[in-house]
Amino acid sequence: MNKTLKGAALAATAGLLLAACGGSSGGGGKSLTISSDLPLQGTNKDQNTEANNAMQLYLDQIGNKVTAKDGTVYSLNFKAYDDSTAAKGSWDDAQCAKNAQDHVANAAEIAVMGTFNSGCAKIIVPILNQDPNGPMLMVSNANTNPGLTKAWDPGEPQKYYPTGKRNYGRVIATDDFQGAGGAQFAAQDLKVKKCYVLDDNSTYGMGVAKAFADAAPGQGITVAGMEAYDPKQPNYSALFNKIKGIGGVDCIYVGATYDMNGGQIVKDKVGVLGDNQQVKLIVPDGFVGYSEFDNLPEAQGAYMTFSGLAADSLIKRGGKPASFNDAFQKKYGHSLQNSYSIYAVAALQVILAGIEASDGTRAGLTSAVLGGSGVTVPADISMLGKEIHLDPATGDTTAHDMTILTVSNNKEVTLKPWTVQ
Amino acid sequence: MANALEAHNITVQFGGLVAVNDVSFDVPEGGIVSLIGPNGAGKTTFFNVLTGLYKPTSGSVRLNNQVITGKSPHIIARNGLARTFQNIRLFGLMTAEENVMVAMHSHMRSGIISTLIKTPHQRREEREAHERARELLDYVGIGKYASDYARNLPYGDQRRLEVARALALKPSVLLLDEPTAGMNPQESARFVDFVRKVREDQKVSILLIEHDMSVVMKVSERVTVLDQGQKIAEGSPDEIKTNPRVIEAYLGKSGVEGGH
Amino acid sequence: MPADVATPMSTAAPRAPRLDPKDLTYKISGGLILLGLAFWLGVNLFHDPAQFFTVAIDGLKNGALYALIALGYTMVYGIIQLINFAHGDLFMLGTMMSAFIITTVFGQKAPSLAGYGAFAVAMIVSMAFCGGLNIGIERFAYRRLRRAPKLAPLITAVGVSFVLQFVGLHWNGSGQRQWQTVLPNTQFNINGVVIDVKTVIIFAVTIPMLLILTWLVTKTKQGRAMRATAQDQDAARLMGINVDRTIAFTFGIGGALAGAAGLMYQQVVGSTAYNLGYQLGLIAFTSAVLGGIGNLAGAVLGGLLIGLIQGLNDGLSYGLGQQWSQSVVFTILILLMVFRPAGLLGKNVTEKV
Amino acid sequence: MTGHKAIEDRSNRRWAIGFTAVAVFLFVLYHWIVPNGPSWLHDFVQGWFSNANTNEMIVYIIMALGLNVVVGYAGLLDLGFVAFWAIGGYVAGWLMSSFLGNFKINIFGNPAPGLEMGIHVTFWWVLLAAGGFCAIWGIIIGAPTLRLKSDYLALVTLGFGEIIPQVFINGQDINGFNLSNGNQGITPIDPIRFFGFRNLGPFDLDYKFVIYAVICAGMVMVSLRLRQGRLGRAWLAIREDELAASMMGVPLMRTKLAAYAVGAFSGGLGGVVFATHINGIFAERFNFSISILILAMVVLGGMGNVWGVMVGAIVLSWINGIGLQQFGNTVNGAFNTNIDFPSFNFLIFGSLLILMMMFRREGFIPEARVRLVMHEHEDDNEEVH
Repeated sequence: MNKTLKGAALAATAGLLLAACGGSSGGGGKSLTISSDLPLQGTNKDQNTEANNAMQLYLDQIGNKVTAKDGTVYSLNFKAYDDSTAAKGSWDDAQCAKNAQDHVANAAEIAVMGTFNSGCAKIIVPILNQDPNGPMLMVSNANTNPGLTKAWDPGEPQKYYPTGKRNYGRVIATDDFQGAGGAQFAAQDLKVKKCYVLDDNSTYGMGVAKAFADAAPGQGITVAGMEAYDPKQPNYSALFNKIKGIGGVDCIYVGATYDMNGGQIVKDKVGVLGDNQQVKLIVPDGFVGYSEFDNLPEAQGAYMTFSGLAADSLIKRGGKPASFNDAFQKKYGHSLQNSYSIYAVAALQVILAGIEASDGTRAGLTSAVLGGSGVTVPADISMLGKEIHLDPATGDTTAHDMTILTVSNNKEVTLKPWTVQ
Repeated sequence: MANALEAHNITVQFGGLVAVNDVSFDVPEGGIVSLIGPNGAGKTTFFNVLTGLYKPTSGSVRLNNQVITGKSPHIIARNGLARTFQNIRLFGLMTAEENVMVAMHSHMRSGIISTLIKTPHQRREEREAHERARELLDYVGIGKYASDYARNLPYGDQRRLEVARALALKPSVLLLDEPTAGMNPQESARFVDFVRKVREDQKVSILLIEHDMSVVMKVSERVTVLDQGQKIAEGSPDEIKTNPRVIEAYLGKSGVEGGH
Repeated sequence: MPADVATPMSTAAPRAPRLDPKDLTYKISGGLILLGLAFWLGVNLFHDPAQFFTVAIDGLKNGALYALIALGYTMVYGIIQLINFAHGDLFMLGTMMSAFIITTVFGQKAPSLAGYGAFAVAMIVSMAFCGGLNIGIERFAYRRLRRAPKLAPLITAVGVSFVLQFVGLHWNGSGQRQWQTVLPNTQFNINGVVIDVKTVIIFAVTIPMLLILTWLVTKTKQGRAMRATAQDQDAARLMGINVDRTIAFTFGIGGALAGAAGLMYQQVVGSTAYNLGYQLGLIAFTSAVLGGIGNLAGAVLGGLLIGLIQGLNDGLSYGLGQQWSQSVVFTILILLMVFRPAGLLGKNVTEKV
Repeated sequence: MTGHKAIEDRSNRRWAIGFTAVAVFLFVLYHWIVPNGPSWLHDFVQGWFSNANTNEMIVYIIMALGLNVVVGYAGLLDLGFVAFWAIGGYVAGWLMSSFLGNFKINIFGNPAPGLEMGIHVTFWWVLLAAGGFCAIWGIIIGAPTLRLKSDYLALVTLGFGEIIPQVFINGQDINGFNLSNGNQGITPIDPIRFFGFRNLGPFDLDYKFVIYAVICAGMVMVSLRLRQGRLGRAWLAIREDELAASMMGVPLMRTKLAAYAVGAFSGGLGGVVFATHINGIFAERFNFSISILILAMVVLGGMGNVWGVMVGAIVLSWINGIGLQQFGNTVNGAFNTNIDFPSFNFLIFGSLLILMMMFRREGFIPEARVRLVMHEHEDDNEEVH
């Protein structure tokens, strides 16, 4: 739809009837809205704004329309929801509940890309699941908490799907794979014997850290200690001095996202325990894609696990990710910095593939993606450089392979692919 | 005559400073007694011991033959010792009526629950409190200000309101801390009559701290003089007037009376 | 129940000859808590003395940073009894200004002569920037509210804090940024006790600041004006003191301290984030209260203590662990408030009747 | 005398009628008019005054009314009110979900199929339990600290406001005991049974609204009645002059504790209501900025005035939750711009607080007496300049 026209039309209606416009105007066929649901204020503002921009750009590239298998042409709109508030500066549970209602109430909306935080997904998914016209599909680019899709805590995952039908998928692998993969790599390639496991006390961080600690003994690694750190504290040298006091610790695993004061953790780790040659540093994909991190002298030689492929390495491989990044750079003046942005587009691609295979209704879309044999995004257009397929039974991505990266010369270098046994 | 209030050998020390030294003192039932002394003599400190704000270093206070030393102010107040303040301390942003009703707190019984469901008892209690507050305001002569904020009352009437508030406690002893400070001679004279009237009507004993000698001499039945924390004299107004130690303590100070 | 007495006058009030049971319970429980603390420290000290002192000194490093921020807090509180929530955010802008000067303008990323030069320039710019900003904030936001009830300036301070965070968000971006320091990275090792040279530098900044401020407040004319204003603004005005200028001056000094603290934080810890001020402001305020609010030496003592407690809790083998540090700090604060409401160095005040 | 009482009673009756009218109107709007109305109305209401937002507002109103008892009535500054919200929320998490899986208790509870383990107690009882539990906590927190002067008290409450949420955040393994499921949160909360005939699912916001409005009306009643009674006068007296109040026979400690307990009680109610509103409880919500937000509602609305506080809660929660966002969307849509509005929210919110304090510091709807004190030195100030 012509943006100027849309703007003029809206100005004419005194700007109040904004949402009404989505469904009515537009060329031929039916108009569908795909939304995103991400925190756009506070700490994660920049990366999620980038994800929204990337999705909008991708939709622009495909002409804001998609042709279904039955020949119907759907014109597409994009709507970004914000699940954070000004006062809190991060995701807000009440905002999530409200957005869920809005997703369902907005008749033109067909599916949701999001959320960023697993906690928010736990609020939204059950509501979308009970949509009278649904269940309504949500595909996440960033939720790695296993309980959303598979048996984890008591009652999970059934409690998120009151109707018994699945309506949630994700293009990123869950924490348990990654933590276990990290432990295997540490034992087999790095030959470490004694690890201290830290986490940032978040759902994600604790999940990967616990998975690592659980898998480590089986690989012959002693877990010297496991502890959450408080991301609000200014520094951690005392903490690392304690680890130093234990003696013989030759590896530190930090289950965290870089945003959670991860830079400080890494700096203090090197400051107290020595560089990453002496005492290995292993981090999960919460650190991947932050050029801030890559540029830290203290980060050099750190090992990173990534369930999937990191932004830099994806772009370097050429093909779709590279050309998309070029277009992004042209429009926004900087290249994609965040892996989650690429995964947001990948999630969008899953939704689009679903629309192609469906009848254009919410229920139809959900059953196309999470029913039968599911949908596949072919490797040639995939933002991940390879085929994307969600297991229709769980909604998890079937790609369990992960990548081991290392930071070298201020760059994330792919060391080797790794398959979790 | 029995004593309404007895203070035995009260001593108060602040650090090394002795503010009140071994003072004993009685208020007879139904009497009007004054406590005088030059600035810094320890009068207000002594008052604060009586009302429970300070704990004495040694000594004891009895109110109606009950020991009240070291009890908290609200318990002492509940037991029948009410006071006014030298620098008026009304609840400025509450109405005159509310001010009086606050002082009835300890004589009322309704708690959170009965207030919420408005039990018949609570309603009756509230109604009676309202009525009694009006009566007291009328009694001290400021009934017309009942629904005005206390801070908006004229100065003299604020003093009267303080008395009404103190009377709402149904005290057996009323402590007046420099009640005529800031009043002109006519107002002071009227106040003397008022104090007498209160004593008669409300059946209270009155203890007065005062700077204004004319008021003291006119109203008191007995006068106690403090100087530098010590009791230096006690007796009828006439005796005090002629007591050489009192004259010595006050010598040259008569000019700055009430200069507080 | 003497506890009902409104004023905290445990020391001012004359002591009763016999201990009343409530007082006794207080004393005993206070003693038990101290005893437990001493036992915990002793066990850890015995377990590994080198580690004990290393983490203690690490903690003091943070503590000195808290102390610098707390100094500004306590000065402003001392003069107008305002809990200036925006102070932490001012400090946050100080970190950004320092990073901007040293790394962006001068391009210094490693210890060198040029680096030290940039450090000195940043010190001046950051202090002037934060000081000036604080004066401006006082002039436009707080001055009108000087006689309003306490809650009004408090809410204003929250508003100012939001506005400053907005500035920080746009200056720094939403995430945390890491910076290279121009301060040397060396460490001393004395009998196994590791001391970071940065710790020495922070103390070399904090202690002179405290001394200069103490001199300023106690010995100069301006300082006398400040103390007079803090006591009684109206009386000070009658004595010919320009109260507005004195308060503005205090805000300026407080802001400059925040600027200095910002520089030290940026160089020692090496990171900036828009929401940094919230956390550190909270801790700094706590430090100020711990030491006795309005008291300069108290603020430094409080900051050092909090840093020390955090360091010990984080770093000792028999500690609660890092995730509880915040709770430990606030628990100690609450205990202190219960047992010694005026703070460690503060004076108790009695209310006049 | 009796005239005074009569006026009071009449105004009480009037608010009850007004409140009911507004609530009924909103219910009718959400239940019949919007679903059956034209699509533009639907979109307009959904965008600017959605039912979910209204329900969240009620949570904030309940919280703000509770804090108003502490701050507005008794004059005690509390910077850690969010602690009671958290405790109330977790009581709902414990008693209305399958979280405490070792138990299998059902007291008129309403578990979703497949989630029968854990403790399931009916919503109304949980409300009372949470309110009572919070009131006890209010007393525990208050007892050792209420002797302190206002600023110190504020700091201690702030400390508790930091500690209690941290206990819940770290609470998934306290010596092996899972208290709170940490940052993972507790979901789902049992659906409310609507006066016995219907389980309220996620799209029954209109019925939930009715229940929440009833609870809110209860809190309004509590606020008004307590204010007019013996305890309310004692609170006001303490706010005015503690010392004089104690010498007039008001027991300071007990009266302040009562204010704390009542405030905490309503915090607990709000916590339960909120947990059922978002169908879960997440530790990340309970941070200092929420305490400040609620305090700002009380102050901006008009301390001590129940209606003012309600308006403050409505306005601020609307701005924070939906207003700023929708405003940004509208401007961007109308002028075809691409301004990143969320990033200006700090500025807008901060400026609002500053400007309000500068030009209308007594709040939107002040209590008459508060207006007096808020502006009393205005004239002195002018001559200072």
